[in-house]
Amino acid sequence: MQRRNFLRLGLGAVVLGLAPLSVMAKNYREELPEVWKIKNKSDKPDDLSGINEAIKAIFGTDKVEEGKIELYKTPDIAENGAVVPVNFKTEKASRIALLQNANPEALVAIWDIPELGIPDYGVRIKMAKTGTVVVVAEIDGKLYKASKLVKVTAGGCGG
Amino acid sequence: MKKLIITATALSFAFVSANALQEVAKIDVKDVCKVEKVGAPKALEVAKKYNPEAIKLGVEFKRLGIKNREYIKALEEAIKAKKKETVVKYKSKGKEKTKKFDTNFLAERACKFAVRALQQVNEAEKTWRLAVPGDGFKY
Amino acid sequence: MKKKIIASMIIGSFALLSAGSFNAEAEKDRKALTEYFVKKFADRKNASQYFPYTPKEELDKNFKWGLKPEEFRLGSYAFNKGGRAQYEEIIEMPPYEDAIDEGKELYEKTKFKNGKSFKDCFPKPEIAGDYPKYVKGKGVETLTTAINSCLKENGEKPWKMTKGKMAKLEAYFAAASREAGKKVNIVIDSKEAADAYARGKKEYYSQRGYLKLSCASCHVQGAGQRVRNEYMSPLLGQTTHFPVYRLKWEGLGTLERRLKGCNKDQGENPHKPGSKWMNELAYFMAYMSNGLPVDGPDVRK
Amino acid sequence: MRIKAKSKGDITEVKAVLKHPMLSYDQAKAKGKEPNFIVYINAKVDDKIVYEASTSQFLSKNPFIKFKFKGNHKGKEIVISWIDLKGNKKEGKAKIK
Repeated sequence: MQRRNFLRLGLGAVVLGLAPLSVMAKNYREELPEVWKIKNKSDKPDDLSGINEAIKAIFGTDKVEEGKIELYKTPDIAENGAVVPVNFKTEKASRIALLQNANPEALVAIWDIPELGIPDYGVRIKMAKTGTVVVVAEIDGKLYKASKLVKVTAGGCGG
Repeated sequence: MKKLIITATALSFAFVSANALQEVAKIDVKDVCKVEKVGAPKALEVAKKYNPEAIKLGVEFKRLGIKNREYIKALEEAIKAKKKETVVKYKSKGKEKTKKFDTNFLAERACKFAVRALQQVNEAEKTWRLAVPGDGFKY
Repeated sequence: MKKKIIASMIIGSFALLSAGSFNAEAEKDRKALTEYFVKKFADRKNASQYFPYTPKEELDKNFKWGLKPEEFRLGSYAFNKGGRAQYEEIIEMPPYEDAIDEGKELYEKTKFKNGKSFKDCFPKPEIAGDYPKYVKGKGVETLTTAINSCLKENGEKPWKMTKGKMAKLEAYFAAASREAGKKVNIVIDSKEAADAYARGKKEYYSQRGYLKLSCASCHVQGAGQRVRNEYMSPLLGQTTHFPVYRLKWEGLGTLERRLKGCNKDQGENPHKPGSKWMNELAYFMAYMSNGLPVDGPDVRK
Repeated sequence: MRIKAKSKGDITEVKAVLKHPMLSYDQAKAKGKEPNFIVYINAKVDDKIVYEASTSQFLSKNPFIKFKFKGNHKGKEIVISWIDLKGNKKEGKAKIK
């Protein structure tokens, strides 16, 4: 059903398998349906076990080095957990995944970086509580990450 | 000039019996609302007497999403039925909700809320200008 | 004490009579309030006098000092750097833009059953800075109650005063006012209007609710202090940017919606939107921002 | 859908807001509704993909995306499309300034 809709968009054929750099459209909801279900394991903001499990499921390894990718304009204290701005950039990457341990499941999004893509992206995410945001980039077949603790409190007075 | 003073005074008393405000000025909530001493029914009587005046003045208290009139209504039933627990029914964002309280505790709260609401009106008469930059508030 | 109050009222009314202008007290209040806030946020050096409970590190790192009066339209984002950065991120693509378009539709396309339209009540949309207004025989009208008066006078049902269509139409009025460079322009030109202002002022500074807080406790003396994770915004500039898209609401709301929330937080059964109490409170509040640019709609926590 | 796209020098920058309630499983349960959220987004210029994301329930309501890609594409059209969990799809277009 989803696939049919997807084709109707006229995006061309879906590439099966895990080609590292996709020239054609790739929907990870279909490619890797199980990774979206990986749970965070505890309430602790520094427990990254669920995140690491998801990283392994997406990239095939959880060997990740710090660096080469940067999280920026991502708050220390969120104005509101429903709208947390997250920005990240790296010089080049084939794939990037954004994860956190502030919600029941760990994975937020996966980007395939197209040929013309410049991996300097921003999104706004939901965080149900204080937690760590992790961004992982696949660069020349290796994984690099950046992480940041974002504090979330019940936001806003009155009404 | 006189008229101005009269209007100012009349405003705050217009819709409420000045008596209630004068009465509460002499009341010590720790006496009249102390359930240990006066018992829950007496405390409720005090709440029932003054809360309607607070409503008229637009100063009724509300806590945990529950208006004092809702505390009082639930207390009336609980005290009549001699129940140790009072179940308060109230509305929050259009939804019917309930919350349980110890009856004695709640009677004291409802009483204090009713009296304090009116006492604060009296106090504000004397204090409000002290908070106004340029009037009584030095900065 | 009482003597002092009476004395100051007498002085106040003398000034009123001799100047022949009914806004003398309001003007004096506005100037003092502005001066107070400018002083309070002037620099780090005097900060501990105004913010005795705020950790030093926070004053060093998270506060912007040297604020000009116009900057207070940003509320707590005027001084709170961390919040300001997120605010700026969000208004890169503000979540209220659709509401402005929908509000414009409501203004231009709504036809009343009697054939008239909003344009008959409000010939121009750039009117957000002119409200609340004292209307002879009616009392204070906020933009919200004025819109409902328009509906009722034309045989239509009034709208909900806190959100939805009301907030959208106001978003359009505010955006049009901002685009036209309009400023807050609250008029007090009669004895009745001055009395309404005085009542609003008194309510603003009166402690109420089980928490015994006045509006001023948080938004004059308390402005800039933090309660849990909430920086309290200054009264100056507070009404300039409504309606507001609040992250907490995930939607747009009117000034009335916000005031109701504030009143509830004081521990009081909140006064109703459209009530005389709320209209007069808003009249006082808006006067304090007289001369500041209209800056709605905007985004807040 | 609101799209702002701008080419400056050799880089094109895009900001977009997609209209969607983004009801997560938890939110849906609390509201007694069915969960639904955008699961896939892409952007194309000249029929070529310039941005591609697979997304989850944890993007905020009315998701905001910001991205960059190579080349000056002034005057061309950018097309952003999305699909949600239930298979609904939407497309938005804007001229690159």
